[in-house]
Parts: sequence; structure tokens; C-alpha cells
Amino acid sequence: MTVGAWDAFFLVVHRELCLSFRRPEQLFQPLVFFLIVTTLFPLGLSLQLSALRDIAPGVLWVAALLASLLSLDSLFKSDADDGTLEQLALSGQGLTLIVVAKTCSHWLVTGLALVVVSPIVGTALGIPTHAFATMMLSLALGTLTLSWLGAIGAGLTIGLRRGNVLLSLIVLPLATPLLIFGAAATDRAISGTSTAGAIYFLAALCVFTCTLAPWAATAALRITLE
Amino acid sequence: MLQGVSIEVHPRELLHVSGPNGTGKTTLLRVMSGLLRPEQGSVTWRGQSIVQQRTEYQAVLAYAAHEPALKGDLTALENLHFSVGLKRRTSAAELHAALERAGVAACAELPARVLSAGQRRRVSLARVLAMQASVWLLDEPYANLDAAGSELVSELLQAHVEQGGLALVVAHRDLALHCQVRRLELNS
Amino acid sequence: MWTWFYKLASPPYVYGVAAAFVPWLLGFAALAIGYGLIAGLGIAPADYQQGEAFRMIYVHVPGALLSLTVYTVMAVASGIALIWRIKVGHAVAAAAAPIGASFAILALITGSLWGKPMWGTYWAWDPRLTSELILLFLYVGVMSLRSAFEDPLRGDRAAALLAVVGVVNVPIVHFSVVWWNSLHQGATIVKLAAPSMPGSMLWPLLSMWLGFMLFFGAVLCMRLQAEVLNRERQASWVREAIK
Amino acid sequence: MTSDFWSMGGYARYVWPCYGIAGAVLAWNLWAAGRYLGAAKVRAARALAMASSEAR
Repeated sequence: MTVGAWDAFFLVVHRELCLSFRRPEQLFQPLVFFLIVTTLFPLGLSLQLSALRDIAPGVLWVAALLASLLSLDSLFKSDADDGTLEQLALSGQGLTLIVVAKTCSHWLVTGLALVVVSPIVGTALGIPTHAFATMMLSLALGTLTLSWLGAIGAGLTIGLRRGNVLLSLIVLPLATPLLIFGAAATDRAISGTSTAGAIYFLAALCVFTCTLAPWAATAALRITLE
Repeated sequence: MLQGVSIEVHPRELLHVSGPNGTGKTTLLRVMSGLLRPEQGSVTWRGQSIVQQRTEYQAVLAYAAHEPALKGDLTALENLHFSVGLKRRTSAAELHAALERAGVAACAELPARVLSAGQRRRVSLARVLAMQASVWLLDEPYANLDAAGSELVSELLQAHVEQGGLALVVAHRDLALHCQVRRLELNS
Repeated sequence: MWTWFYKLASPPYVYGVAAAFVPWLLGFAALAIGYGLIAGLGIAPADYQQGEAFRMIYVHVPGALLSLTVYTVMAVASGIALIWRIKVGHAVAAAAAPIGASFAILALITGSLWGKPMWGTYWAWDPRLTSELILLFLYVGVMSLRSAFEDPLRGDRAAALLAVVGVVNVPIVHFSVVWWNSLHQGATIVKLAAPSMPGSMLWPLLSMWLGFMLFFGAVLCMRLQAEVLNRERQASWVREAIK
Repeated sequence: MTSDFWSMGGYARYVWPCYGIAGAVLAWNLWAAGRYLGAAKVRAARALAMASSEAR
């Protein structure tokens, strides 16, 4: 009669997706934020599209990281506030599984969504279409890694009143390698040189983070729940 | 907080924890559930520490905190589905039956945010029922309930204990039950 | 077998040892830094490339090395505190953080002062300086997280976990910054501590480094006493200790 | 000789501030740690005094 790990995983993912789609405005906020920030750069710099292309990878990546971070704050917080996190923690499924399922769902509704709208932003910033594939692949890897780093930070800042600012403060320095490799991959794709090195590094970071971060995020949750 | 408390609860027994505010009643329940790790001492179940058998212990445990722990955006039935479903395989009919028993079958398809405080309490009781657990840890189950609701809680507790379960109940009021009730009075 | 470990980690013992060590560490630190200053500023010959400007190495490099060492000390103490639930570990980590942050600031300021005559600008996004800056952000994160919690116990453990996560990240950050730099600027502009340094230049540097280490030890012991006291205010041994 | 030493081969305006900052950071560390320890001792003493007055 007990529930297997996969069933439990999909049940939690289903729950998270249900909750996200009941509040569509929260679903769109990070995307709109992403679009607004990338619109502000060309306006603030008033450059030609050709000159914009040089800074496009950096702008795109910084905006994507910030947008993805924006919604991380509520990853565990809303569940902690209404007490459902305690129910999840006592569900007999192990906290790590819950953490993995919640973080994957977070990536599905923010990271993957950012990847999907990135061609629009890319076009606005003058990124040529032949670079889109690399740009989207690097964004997918980068946002997944960031979701995991953010899960650790979100676990650590659950009970705090000004948690959102603190979350950015502790997660962004950890995310610098993502920005470096991600922007470099996009940059090289635009100029048409080999992107393999940067993509491999991003993939390695992603695998490394996905193996270690679940334990760290679980430990973080236990610290703040206890 | 909470020093020198030693309790033992057996099947077919109910422990009624009472005492003034701030004496650690909720803390005691959280320690018993394994949410809080005691600084000293331990919690054992069937002679083994619950830390070593977290999964097994949680499988037979139903914990209802002071707040009803419902997602406002999900319906009562979905709330039950997503939390009970992690513990055991259930069917919608079973969950419906639990809601029915708690007297909130009419609210099954309503989002939890539109329910009254008393209805939410009943939904959280339905969740405890649907978990079919042998260990109940209930924090103020009588809160926000009317006379009929209180009557229902007493009935449920009584039936649970008679079927061989055990329960720890934090409550301010006296429990008018016809089963074995031990009292633990906490004071500072 | 582990009893000595726990005795070593018991607060009154740590408090006593820390108090006893401070004057010795400070004394030896003064000697080492004093020798380093005289030899570094007076005796060591000027560098054939950088002239007298290279003398900034004697405070920049020890500061930068210490900022890394202190972070490692903090992370190891945090790890010990998390795994074996030894509270003194949190006290060590809490004591180390502000010292390490101050060394990171020192390394950044002296680095940019050095950069001006060498690169013609105070800030050049040199990989070492950039990773030093990120290290400073990591320190700030750990310190703010600790102080954000009202419950000091929880704050200690949250900061400890972040310190451990951070120490895994430090080499990755450094590596990626170096990679990024090689992409933009080719070879590094200036080699800082060349291994082929003659002895008359190297000895003062080692002496300064040793002096900084001893100084860190002394300040750590002072702060550690305070952190232990803050965590054990009610304990009976405190009465004896603060007489 | 001494003016040579102080001029640091024309780099005086970088070398001396550099050492000045280093001295300031070391001094701040000592001062802040001493103050912090002093404050902790005062607080501990106050807590002890309160505890003993309650006991009476």
C-alpha cells in the first residue's frame, strides 16, 4: 500500500504545477521581468543593433539569472507559511525527494519558460538566429543549475523576513561561473566559433550541482525547519 | 523549554496534554513527530529511535498542526489527494468518504481559501482519517469548531483508540471521552 | 577514543586556551611582521621589471592568501560543527568571518593600488582580483545570513552550511574567472608572486605571511573568546572565567 | 638616502598608502576584536548578576 518514490515524485510535481497554474500571474511575472530588464538595456545605452550584439549575451544572461532568482524566494516559503511543508516533511517519503520534486517543478515553470521566450529577447537584442540553439541550450543548463543553487539559498532563508534580498546576496556569487560560461557560449555562437568548451563546462557544472545540491538543500531545510 | 518530560503511550491509549500557554505543548508534539530534534533525550517507537526509522514511523503517523495546513488555491479534495497520496495509495472515493465522515463532503470541490476556519479544521481532520495512521498527534483539534464539531472530534478520537490506535492530543478543554485517557499537565 | 576531541572542544577549555594564546601569538606576529617590514622595505632589492612598486607584494600577497586560508578555516570549522554537532565549531566560524572579510578588503585595495602603476588603471578585472571580490561577497553572505536569524543556534547552522557550500564553489569560481580572463585578454598582464624569486625578496614575503597567520591566530582567539561567552552566558564556568 | 627610501623610486604614492591600509586593517582587527570581547564580558557579567539576584 505504500507509495513508490517515482509516484511520490510525480505527485509532488503535479501538485506544484497545479499550484503554479492556479496563479498564472505569478507564472508570468518572471517572464515579464526578463523582458522588461532586457528592454531597459537598449534604452539606457541607446546603441545600434550591431553594437548591441556585443553586449547581448551578457545582458541576456544577467536578466535570465535575476528573473529565475526572483521566483525562488517562494520555493519553500509559501509551503512553510501555511504549514503544508511540515505535512510534506512527515509524508514518509524523505525530505530529499520532496526537495528534488519541488526544485524540478520550479525549473519547469521558470527556467524552461525563460528558455522558451529567450528567442524573442534574442531577436530584440540582435542575436542572429543561427545562435539560438546554443543560446537556448546554455540557458537550459544554466537555469537548472541556478534552480539548484537557489534551492539551497531558499532553504536557508525560509524563516526570514527580508529573505528575498538575502537570497540574492548568497546565491549570486555562487552563480558567477554560470554567467561566465553561459554568456561565453552565447557569445561564441554569435561569432560562429566553437562553443563546445563552454557548453561542456556548463554541463559539468550542471551535473555536479544536481548531484550535490539536493543533499545541501535538504540539510538547509532541516536547519530552518527544526 | 521542556525539560525532564518523560512519557510513554501505548496502543488503545490517549494522552491529553494540557497546560498554560508557552509551556511547550506544541514543541512536545513537534518533537514526538520528529520535526524537531530534542537537544537531549530521544523519541522511540517500538523500542527504536524514530531517527533511525524515519520512513517507517512516518508511514503510521498522522500529524495535525495548530494551523490546518491547507493550500488555499487547491480544493479540499486536492489538498487531501496531494498529502495523503504521498503516504498511501488512495482513491477519490476513499478521500470523499473521509470528507464525508468529517462532515465537509459538500466542500470537496471548493478551494480551501473560501472555506471557514471551522470547515478547514474539519478538512484537516479528514486528512488525519484518510491517512489511516495508528499514531495521531493532534494540536488543538477542537479549535474553531462548533458544538457539533467538537462532538465529532471526540467521536473520532474514541473510535481511533478503540480500534487499537494511540493519540496525543493537545487541548485546553477537558475531553469527555469514554476511553482510557491519561493527562499530562505541563507547567513552567 | 573521541573523548580527547570533545574535551578539546568543550567551551571552558577553548576559552582558557584561547585566552592563554593571545599574547604569545601577538608577540610572535609582531616579530615576524617587523622583520618582514624591515627586510621587505629596506633590504630586498628592487625588482628589475616593476622597480620599487613590487614592494606592495609584502602586504598584498599575505592578505590575499590569508583571506583564502581564513575561509577554509571557517568552512572546516563549520563542517565539524554540522557533522558532529560541536558548538565550538560555530564559534570558530563566527569569529573567523569578519577577520577573513577584512583581509579580502585589504587584498582588494592593495591589489588595485598595485594595479595603477602596473596596468595604468585601478581596476582591470584581473582574474585574481575578480575572484577575490567574489570571495568577499561570499564572506558578506555568510555574515549576513548568520545575523539575519533571531535564533542564534539556527543562524549558526545556516551560516555553517553556506560556508561549506561556498568552499566547494571557491575553486570553481576561480577557475572559471581565469578561463574567462584568458578569453578576453590573452596572457596575464603581470605575474604576481613568481616562484623564481631570489631569497632576499622571498624571505621577507614568507616572514610577512607567517606574521599575518600568527596575527590572524591572535585575533581569532580574542573573537573566539567573545563568541564562546555569547553562546554560554548561563554556564557555571563563566563566573570563574570573567573575574 | 632617506629621501630615496621615502620616494620609493617614484612609486611612493602607491606603496605608502598600500602599507597604510595594511596597518589600518590590522589595527582595526585588534581594536574591533578587543571591543567585541569586552562587550561580551560585560554582557556575561550582567547575565550572571541578574541570575544571582534572582536566586536571592
